[in-house]
Amino acid sequence: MYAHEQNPQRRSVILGVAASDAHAVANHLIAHTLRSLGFHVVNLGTCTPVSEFAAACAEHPQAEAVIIGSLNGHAQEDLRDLPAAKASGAIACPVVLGGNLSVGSHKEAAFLDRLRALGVDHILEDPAELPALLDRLHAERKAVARPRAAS
Amino acid sequence: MYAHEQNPQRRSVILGVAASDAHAVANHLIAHTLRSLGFHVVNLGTCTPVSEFAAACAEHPQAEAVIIGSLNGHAQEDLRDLPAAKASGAIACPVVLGGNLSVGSHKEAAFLDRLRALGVDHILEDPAELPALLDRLHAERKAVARPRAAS
Amino acid sequence: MTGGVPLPPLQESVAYIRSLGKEPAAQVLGRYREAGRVAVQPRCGVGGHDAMRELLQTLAAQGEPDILTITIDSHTRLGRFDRARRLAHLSPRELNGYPLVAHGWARGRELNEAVAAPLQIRHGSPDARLMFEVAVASGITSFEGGGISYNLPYSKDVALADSLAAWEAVDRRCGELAELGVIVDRELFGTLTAVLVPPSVSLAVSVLEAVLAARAGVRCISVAYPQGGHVAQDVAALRAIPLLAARYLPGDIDVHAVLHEFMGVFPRERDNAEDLILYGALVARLGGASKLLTKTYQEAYGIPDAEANAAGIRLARRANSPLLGFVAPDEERTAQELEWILAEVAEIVEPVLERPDTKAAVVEAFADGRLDIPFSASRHARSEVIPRRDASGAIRYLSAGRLPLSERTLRRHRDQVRSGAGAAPEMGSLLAELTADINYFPLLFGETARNPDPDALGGPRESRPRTPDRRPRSAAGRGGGDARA
Amino acid sequence: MTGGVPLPPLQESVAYIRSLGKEPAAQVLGRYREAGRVAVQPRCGVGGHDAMRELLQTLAAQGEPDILTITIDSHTRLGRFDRARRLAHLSPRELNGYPLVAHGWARGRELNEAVAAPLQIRHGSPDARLMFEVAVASGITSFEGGGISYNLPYSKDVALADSLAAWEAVDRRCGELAELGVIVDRELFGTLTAVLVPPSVSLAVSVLEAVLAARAGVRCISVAYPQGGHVAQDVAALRAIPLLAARYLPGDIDVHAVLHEFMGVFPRERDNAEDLILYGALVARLGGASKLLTKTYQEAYGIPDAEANAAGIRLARRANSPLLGFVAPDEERTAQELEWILAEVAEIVEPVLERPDTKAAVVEAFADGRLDIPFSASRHARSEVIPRRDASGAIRYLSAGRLPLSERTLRRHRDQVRSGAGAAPEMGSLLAELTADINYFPLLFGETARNPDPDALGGPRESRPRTPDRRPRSAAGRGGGDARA
Ligand code: B12
Ligand code: B12
Repeated sequence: MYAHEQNPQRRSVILGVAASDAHAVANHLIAHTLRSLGFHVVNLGTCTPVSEFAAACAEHPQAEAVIIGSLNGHAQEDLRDLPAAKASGAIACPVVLGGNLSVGSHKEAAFLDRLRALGVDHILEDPAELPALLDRLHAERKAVARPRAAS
Repeated sequence: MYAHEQNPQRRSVILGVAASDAHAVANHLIAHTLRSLGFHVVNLGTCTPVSEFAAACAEHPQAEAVIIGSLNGHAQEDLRDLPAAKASGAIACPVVLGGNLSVGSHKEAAFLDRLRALGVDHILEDPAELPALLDRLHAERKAVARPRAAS
Repeated sequence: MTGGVPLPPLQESVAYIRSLGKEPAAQVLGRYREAGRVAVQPRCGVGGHDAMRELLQTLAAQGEPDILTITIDSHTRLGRFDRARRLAHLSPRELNGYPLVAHGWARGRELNEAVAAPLQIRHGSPDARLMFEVAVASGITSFEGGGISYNLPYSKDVALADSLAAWEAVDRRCGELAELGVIVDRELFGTLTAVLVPPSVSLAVSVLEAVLAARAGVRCISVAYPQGGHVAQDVAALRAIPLLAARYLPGDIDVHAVLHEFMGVFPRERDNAEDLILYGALVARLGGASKLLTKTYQEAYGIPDAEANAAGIRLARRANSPLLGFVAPDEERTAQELEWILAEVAEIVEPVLERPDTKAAVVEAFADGRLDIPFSASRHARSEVIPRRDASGAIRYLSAGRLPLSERTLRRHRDQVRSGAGAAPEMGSLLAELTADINYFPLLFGETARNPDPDALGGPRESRPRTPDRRPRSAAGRGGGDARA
Repeated sequence: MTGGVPLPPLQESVAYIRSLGKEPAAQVLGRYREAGRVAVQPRCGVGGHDAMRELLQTLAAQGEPDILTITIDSHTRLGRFDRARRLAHLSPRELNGYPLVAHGWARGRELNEAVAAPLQIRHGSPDARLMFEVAVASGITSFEGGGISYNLPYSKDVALADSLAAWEAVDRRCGELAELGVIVDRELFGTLTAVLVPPSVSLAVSVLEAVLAARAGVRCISVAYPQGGHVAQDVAALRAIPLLAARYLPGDIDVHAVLHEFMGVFPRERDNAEDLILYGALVARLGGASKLLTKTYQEAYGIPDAEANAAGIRLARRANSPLLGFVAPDEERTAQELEWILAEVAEIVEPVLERPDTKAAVVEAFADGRLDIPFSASRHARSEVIPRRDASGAIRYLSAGRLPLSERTLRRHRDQVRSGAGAAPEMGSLLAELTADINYFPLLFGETARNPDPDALGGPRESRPRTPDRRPRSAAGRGGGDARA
């Protein structure tokens, strides 16, 4: 069951690679895949600082998620401005992160907590998990939106 | 200057490989080389216990040295009967040892002292040093023998 | 931190380089090319200064590479020097390379003096003028990059005109140094985006950068080519380098072929990674490369530790064995690939070189798609080129975009890809097929679900499955693996 | 110490072997032969029991060999069990192997249960009857040796009639086990004295031992051949093994070719040793060997530590790479060597096999020199055979002693050696030349003074010097080296 079958209105997401990171291949492929599933993908591409994600959120308020890839190990530093952006509401939708999230071949579990502490809402290993997550977020959003509309 | 040029009389040595040791190649080559230099080589070959060296000394009292090879790392154990053979006079001439004298790839200097303590008189690395050592031993022997003959 | 100290005058740096008495990288390369052997070099860079010195010394001791590297961190690459400096202070282990500009040239000299092998700076900076000055002041005379190859794969929005100008400045500086008697080895990053790069795209970009570098005064040029995975194609690409140099460069430029061991998605299991490392090294030797950049069995996991890095160097050096004289590629097949590559490169570069202003022609051609690279990180290339592997594993053009390839060339690629991929693919399946081509080696080794044709290897067909072992092989990289379970 | 416990009844051991549920060595070999790949096995043995278990587990973890070994110490080999037992108690580190008989079968089972890979016993005992019983009671079903090959290289004065009878008893026992459903892999030590062994001497001895083993009831025979150093000759020798089996053995015997990585004087520098290790592994694959016995970069120094041993295993396994399908020997040259080898073996073994009592014929032939090996450790072979390398590095007969080779064969060897060594040598120079042939690899790598023809390699001529490096390479084996300075 594809995302666009649930919702005839075009769903959109904001996609990009972290500020210091030029790894483009996964970004190309994820953009293509989400588009082929019917999403409108605002792809900011590589080397995208938090401020640019925030600007895209302002431009596309209907975006359901900000999806960030980070391969070069710099996720932590590259998202240093994320807490501010979330606190100010500049980035209001869920932030999804994936890639190779710390430097070195021996990963410690703790760094994921540090990333979550920065305001990352979901950390995925495999881009194939993205559609299901987006659908879940979509459903939750509607569930939250409905009661509010009724009040 | 070859050994046999100094002494027209045929000089002889006893040669062999230690008791537990079957490495034959160096033994073959050393025997050939000493023979080509004019020595009479009593080659006891591989797997020669101290008792066999002693028996050969008894049979060849004119032998100038007992030359033992040990490659398999067992020199220490294979020469365990050497102190007794030397003490009893069963092996009276100098004992020369060469090869790969302890087990393992990381050699400690101490094991050479332990071998000397057993009664090994000379430890050589390269069989090419043998002729010169034999000549030196020969000269020393004559120097010792002459005053005695004079007394 | 010596980063704040002003740069010494060029003459002082030249005197320092002389006083060091180290064999320059250019000379090491020459020595190996003469001998028909391959100089071996790892990538290596960590954030802390002492850690970096220790890393270099450990690699020198355990791996004995011929050339050593200072790999620069991503912040410095992109000119985010403030971030790099901050992390160098606070948390150097979070940096994915050595922030040379932040640490400064005095520390660069310390690194240089810490090891006998010459050093090279490898980075990925669209504008490397400052870094080059710091490198030279550090006494380092081997420097990677180029106005195209360090822009399009490494940044999002730097205009090609700007990066070409910045690199022209670097290359001019090399010319000045050459006049002072210091030959800088300038390596061009033909690896580009590293994933499924068609040989003629890589070599065409390098030819253009080499022409510009030579005009600016560079005397020693290393042309790097990324192993694609197909013996005959890769050997041919390496062998093409001196021929292209003879065709497009002045005769007095010293040109070296350099192989980058496979730069795409690496297998995760140590055995498989090491098979690929050895394979790359053999290809370098067969192709007559002067130098080989090594990978490690931890490549799939992250920046390698020193032990893994040294193991990769030593394994790669086996290709220099005097006992492997009997190993040869399929010469007929290789000659065929070579012919194709030379023709394609000519078709791509000659229209650009015909124009009076080469830099302007390059900028225009990328804007129009007449020059292009797949999977560009930058907006300044169109990435309309879509590569595919053919049935033998060689990299072909599924779509050549707007590259000015001849009808004959295009027809051949169409035929080759079709015979590989069956019927012309639709969009969904194209993505799947492309992903399979990207994951070629993990799939070939049976690491991932889909089991490809194990015969597709480019050598004479080989019908033997990899491991007749029923016992599961242990998981990869020592301690490697991902904590995100 | 469980050495004193009486042996369990054979039925109990068979039940134990079943209960272990391990894949037997014979099956591992079959699996690899099917797949056209090479099972990899190290030698390993230390004196202490706990140290041995730890060694096996370390090698299993770090090297992942397909078969593991218990290498037996020299005292036990020669039946000096008292000495072995004494040292096992007092100073196990002074033993050059694991004294299995002293430690006993209960400990043997502990070792067997400590690792997943099947174990093989490698020793060198003219009379191994007791050791075989201990091995079987330990649940170990792969056992090296033979009445000729574990006598002549391993002892001074054991009559061949005695060793042949002792090994016939072992082989009968294998027959009994086969009837109980347990197939023992019996490896024949064709390596002999390891130094310059002409292929037809090695294979002739193995054929005779194999014939005797098959008659006694052995079902699975591994024929080991020692790498000599010449690609075509070594590949041919390995390929000869199934052909000889088809010619001289009953059809229902499972025969495996096994390569022993170079068993002669090893180079001392780690780089050179590793080149030789990889070379051997490639030869094993090209020759279709089911199994490869590995060496280590510490070979020239002494019994290797676990780290070096694991590194040797991993390097050797690269030969199984699915990426090396393009590597092939010179097939024409190999076919030529194969033809020569088959003819020579026939000339040597057929006169013996024609006699009604093969064992008696073997004893007599060695007494007369019609069977012979070079550099015998035993008085029961004449060692009138004198090998030499020809100009290409292949091992030829300088003198074939009294081997019943045809005039045609002898003439060929004379021609081949002459073209290598120039004029016929005198005694003094013969010794020097022989020593140079023995030190072939150290010389080839330039480790020793005399610099030989680097082209003499058996592969297509290779005119490149080894290392264009002017810097001295660091000394060999990690920590290796000799304290006797
Ligand atoms: C190709 C490549 C490059 C190319 C990139 C070209 C380009 N512009 O795209 C080049 C050669 C230019 C390059 C450069 C560098 N690279 Co790089 N590169 C690789 C390599 C070999 C493959 C990456 C790739 O394209 N894979 C194919 C795509 C489809 O998959 P992927 O990117 O690996 O991502 C997968 C997952 O992470 C996940 N994923 C990715 N993004 C996202 C996003 C979301 C939301 C989700 C859910 C999942 C997800 O899905 C993908 C499929 O499984 C990897 C190693 C490897 N994997 O084998 C190293 C690697 C990623 N690179 C690395 C590094 C460090 C660098 C450099 C900083 C240089 C350096 N110091 O070594 C520079 C980057 C400079 C910069 N400013 O960023 C490191 C990262 C190290 C770490 N984290 O510890 C790696 C792991 C190599 C290594 N072992 O050192 N690289
Ligand atoms: C060939 C060989 C064999 C052949 C021997 C055939 C034969 N019967 O001759 C075979 C395969 C049968 C064999 C068996 C074994 N071997 Co072995 N073998 C070798 C090898 C590869 C070469 C030896 C050789 O012939 N060299 C050529 C000759 C000319 O030189 P050489 O013997 O090395 O001796 C030199 C010096 O030591 C010195 N030298 C030798 N003798 C003498 C004597 C004197 C007086 C002097 C001054 C100098 C001297 O001069 C020589 C020239 O430089 C060496 C490793 C290497 N060097 O590469 C291992 C080696 C000697 N073997 C070794 C061992 C342990 C064994 C075994 C016990 C098996 C085992 N546990 O691994 C068995 C021996 C069983 C027994 N009862 O002894 C070890 C010794 C280990 C240690 N000391 O730590 C070595 C070093 C291999 C290793 N790295 O493990 N081996």
